[in-house]
Amino acid sequence: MALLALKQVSKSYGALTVTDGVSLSVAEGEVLGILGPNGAGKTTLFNLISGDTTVDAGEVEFNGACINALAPYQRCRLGIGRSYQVPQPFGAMSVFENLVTAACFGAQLPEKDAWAVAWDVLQQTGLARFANQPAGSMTLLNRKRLELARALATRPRLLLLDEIAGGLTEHEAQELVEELKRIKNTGITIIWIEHVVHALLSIADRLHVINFGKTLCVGEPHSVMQDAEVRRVYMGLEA
Amino acid sequence: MLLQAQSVTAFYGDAQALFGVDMHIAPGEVVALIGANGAGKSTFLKTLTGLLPAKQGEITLDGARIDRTDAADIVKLGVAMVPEGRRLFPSLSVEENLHMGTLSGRSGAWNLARVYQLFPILKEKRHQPATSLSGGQQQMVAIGRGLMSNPRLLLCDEISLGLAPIVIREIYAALPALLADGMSLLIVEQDVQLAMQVSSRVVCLQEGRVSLEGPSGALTREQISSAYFGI
Amino acid sequence: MADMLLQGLLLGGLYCLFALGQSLMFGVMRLTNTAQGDFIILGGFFSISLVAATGLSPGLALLIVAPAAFVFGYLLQRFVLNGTLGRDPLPSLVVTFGLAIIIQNLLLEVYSADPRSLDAGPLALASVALGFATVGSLPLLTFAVAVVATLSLQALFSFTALGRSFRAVSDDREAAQLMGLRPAIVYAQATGIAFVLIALAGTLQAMRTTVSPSDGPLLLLFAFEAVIIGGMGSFWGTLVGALLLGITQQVGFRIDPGWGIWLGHLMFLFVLLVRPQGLFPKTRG
Amino acid sequence: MKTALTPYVNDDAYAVIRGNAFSRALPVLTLVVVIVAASLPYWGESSWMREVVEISCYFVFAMMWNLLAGYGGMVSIGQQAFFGFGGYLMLILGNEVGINPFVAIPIAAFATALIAWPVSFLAFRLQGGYFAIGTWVIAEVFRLSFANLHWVGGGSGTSLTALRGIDRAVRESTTYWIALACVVGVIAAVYLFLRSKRGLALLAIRDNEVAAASQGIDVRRMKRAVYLIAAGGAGLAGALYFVSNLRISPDAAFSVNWSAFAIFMVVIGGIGRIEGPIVGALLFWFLNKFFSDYGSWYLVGLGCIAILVTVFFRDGLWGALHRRFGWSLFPTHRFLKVRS
Repeated sequence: MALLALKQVSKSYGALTVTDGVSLSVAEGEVLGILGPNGAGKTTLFNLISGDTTVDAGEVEFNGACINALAPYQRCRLGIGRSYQVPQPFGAMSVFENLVTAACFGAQLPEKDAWAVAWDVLQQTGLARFANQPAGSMTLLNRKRLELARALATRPRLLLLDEIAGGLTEHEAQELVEELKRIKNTGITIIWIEHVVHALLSIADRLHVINFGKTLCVGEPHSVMQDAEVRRVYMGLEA
Repeated sequence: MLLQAQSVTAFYGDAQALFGVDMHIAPGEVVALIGANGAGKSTFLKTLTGLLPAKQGEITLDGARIDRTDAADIVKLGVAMVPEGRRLFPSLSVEENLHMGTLSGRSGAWNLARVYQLFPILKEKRHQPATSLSGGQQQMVAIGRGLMSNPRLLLCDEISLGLAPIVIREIYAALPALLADGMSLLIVEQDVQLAMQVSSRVVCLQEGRVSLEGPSGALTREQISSAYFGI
Repeated sequence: MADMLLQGLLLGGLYCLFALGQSLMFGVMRLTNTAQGDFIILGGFFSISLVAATGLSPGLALLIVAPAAFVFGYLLQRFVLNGTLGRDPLPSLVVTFGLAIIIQNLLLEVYSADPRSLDAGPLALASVALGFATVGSLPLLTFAVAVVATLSLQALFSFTALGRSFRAVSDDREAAQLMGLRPAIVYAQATGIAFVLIALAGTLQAMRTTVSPSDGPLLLLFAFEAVIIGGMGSFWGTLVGALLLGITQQVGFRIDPGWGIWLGHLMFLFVLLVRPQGLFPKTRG
Repeated sequence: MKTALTPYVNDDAYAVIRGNAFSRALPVLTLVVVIVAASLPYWGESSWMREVVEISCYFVFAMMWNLLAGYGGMVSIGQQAFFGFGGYLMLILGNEVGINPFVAIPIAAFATALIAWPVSFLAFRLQGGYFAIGTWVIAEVFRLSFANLHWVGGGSGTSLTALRGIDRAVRESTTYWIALACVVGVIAAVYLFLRSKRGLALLAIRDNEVAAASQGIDVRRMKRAVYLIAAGGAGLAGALYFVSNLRISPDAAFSVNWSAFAIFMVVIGGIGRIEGPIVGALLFWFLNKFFSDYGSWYLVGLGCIAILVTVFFRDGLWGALHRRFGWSLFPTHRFLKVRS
């Protein structure tokens, strides 16, 4: 059964339709990559899943139940963890406290257990040496890493990652992919919006390409990347 | 050189976004600035316009330093920007938006009539609220607004963003008309093919540094791919 | 009944003048001026002193008061209030609240707590017969000034370059900078105009009734209620909101003198509950 | 619904340190201070007690304003609504219902928190600066409503008669002890709350509301809870103040000056930290004692200080000390210490 399913989901702001009848489903344990040019409506899609934005039409189903009416905090507690494209840390709190917060409220753990989760995530994501640093004073790349770490600390079943590889060196990107593979192996389902295509290709089970708020193409990653329309839309390079 | 940037660094708060960027633009030249998301393209344009002051380095316009100049004065010196996401004023009509360009106080070939000649559809819709237009038409307003300030250098940030291919062609078809007056263009474009077509020189940014630079015709796809994605 | 409505409308006209400056400052720079009422009172006292010192008629005195108020507002915004703007509302609230306390107490030192008024001359006693009722010329004049001020402000916003820059800076501060506008200056101009309205309101208030140093906060609340009832960002809305408030208070006063203001507050809370965006919210694409 | 807790690295690998040398000594210090302070009625003068009671009311009220604005992000100029309501309720319970006024104090505080629940639905319709003035309007409605209630004296107010039978010395020392308990209780409650799991949620909301919601925090509910608690605390201060003062009137009970002084204390001391209202209240007491004879010039001075601090030292006195020396009397943070 699909862990998450969007059914003909639409969203408009005034005359501007940003999501136009998108359907997608993700199976438990799968990694779905989302591609599309800037302004295609990828982040809006995440907002619709996480509840930061509500749908105008269609249905968002998680674990078989419609979650249209649920607030973001409720969706998080159900197991939808997300990162933001523009990092949104709790700036005055330390990195460790950011993670403890996520574990306390996202995973609804008692504080002592939340410490354990936070400690574990710090080890996993390589943020341990920044543990006591105020999150607001970290570099952009580390703040992006914190986005991933904090989403993990909510102990999600579904992880929504919004452009976390941008700006990484090749080596760092590879490390990130290895980390995501480990996360995937623990049974967490992942949807990943990413412009760093080679990183995405090395882990995604399927790709979903969006343009103008509509689905352009869905399928096995390499065949999607060979799709002439996708290449044209994405990079403007003729295949 | 019309514009020269040397070893420019810039920060958002504590986070460094540019690590010593060098770039120059000659009068009448069209330069394309490409690179992946987060590479620092928009940040670089912001430092040129004075919205985000450069931390270190030097930016000169016709030999005069502008890296400490207020954004409101830089446009008066002749550097105008068509910002990413168009940033039209929602409470202003199409024509009022265009009028905002004249606040630069610069005289030149561009006026309301000529902008309407370039984009006739705008004349038809001139009294409508600017944000009620379609995406492509809004982009025309944004470009027209930049032109109304009669700049010597026009910075275009992602003007094809979110537009249908046919609309993009329509907008890019207008570029030669701008060059006729000797205006220089710096175009940020994620559509590499398009960027190469319209520009004479390409500069690629990666992680806040220039990773590739050269004449548009002479660069191979492999070079670009590697400078763009790091693969 | 008709007389009550008429009195309410005329009172509302005065409230509209209290509120327009607030509406303008919030519209352009999202600044909540908690010293609005105290500045109105300050304007009233300034006119009183000027008239007393020079012997000018109140109308002529306004020719001096209005430009002085513009300069005062401009400088206040430029050198004090601009520094408090931002996403956090606390700095601007504390600073304007501090100004309110300073003004109240300075006025108390200089003028004592006694209410004072401005002699409006023959206008004070003149009245106009409207068939079904007779109204004082001064309240009628105030009402006319309020309508003209609303009209002028709307026209300023719609048709002038200055109004365009107000709207542009309010829409998108950064994009406005790219056009060559300096938000700090535009804000100062807006506050300058708001203070002309404030001085006008204060002078008329002093002519119609009295002003005393502790009156300010109440006027602020009336101004605020008119703005919210009408819907933020619309001057016509502010006028309608002020008239509604005036009528409601007048109805309350008729029932029991202690209930007028109370009923006005309740009407405001009722609107807040059923229509929090106000009666005429500004719609944006 | 969640995946089971996987075994983590054993507990010896890390430790979470909360507090510092001062906060570890805090229970003992508190005990000493409380014992000394509690004995004041046996060696001090009754004017001292009255002074302490008065400043305690200001302090409790400021502490609650700090919780609301500094931690909850809700800047209000209308907290006097709850101060006055608490005062009136205590008086009504004492005079009309026949409950001992000292017992009525906590009841009034609790009832004030309850009345804040419906009020919050009105107040929360507004944000930012408009929230501030909107709450002020609400406070005015409270004031005018009580001014129209003739059985509590209408506009001119009334006296607390329920304490008439009690010996003056007993009354004053009891009031003093209650005030002392309120001060210690409020500091302890706020401190323990901020150190708790819920406090973490409040700190997260202060930093970033959107992110807080995305981490499973029910932001609306939390803000409403803070509003109710702050109202209850303000009601407590009000009830205590009028037990000591014995005479209440709408203008005194619902005066905007209560909020003005609270803002002054919190902003000067340092907003968003427990030390802020403490330092602010001490400073306010000092200024009040030595300069209040200057009347309106004194108030002009307070206004100027508030403006200068806001423009030039946004973190207030304690914020400056914290930045310079790293001082913190009531640390709430969680420091991760790695053992290797």
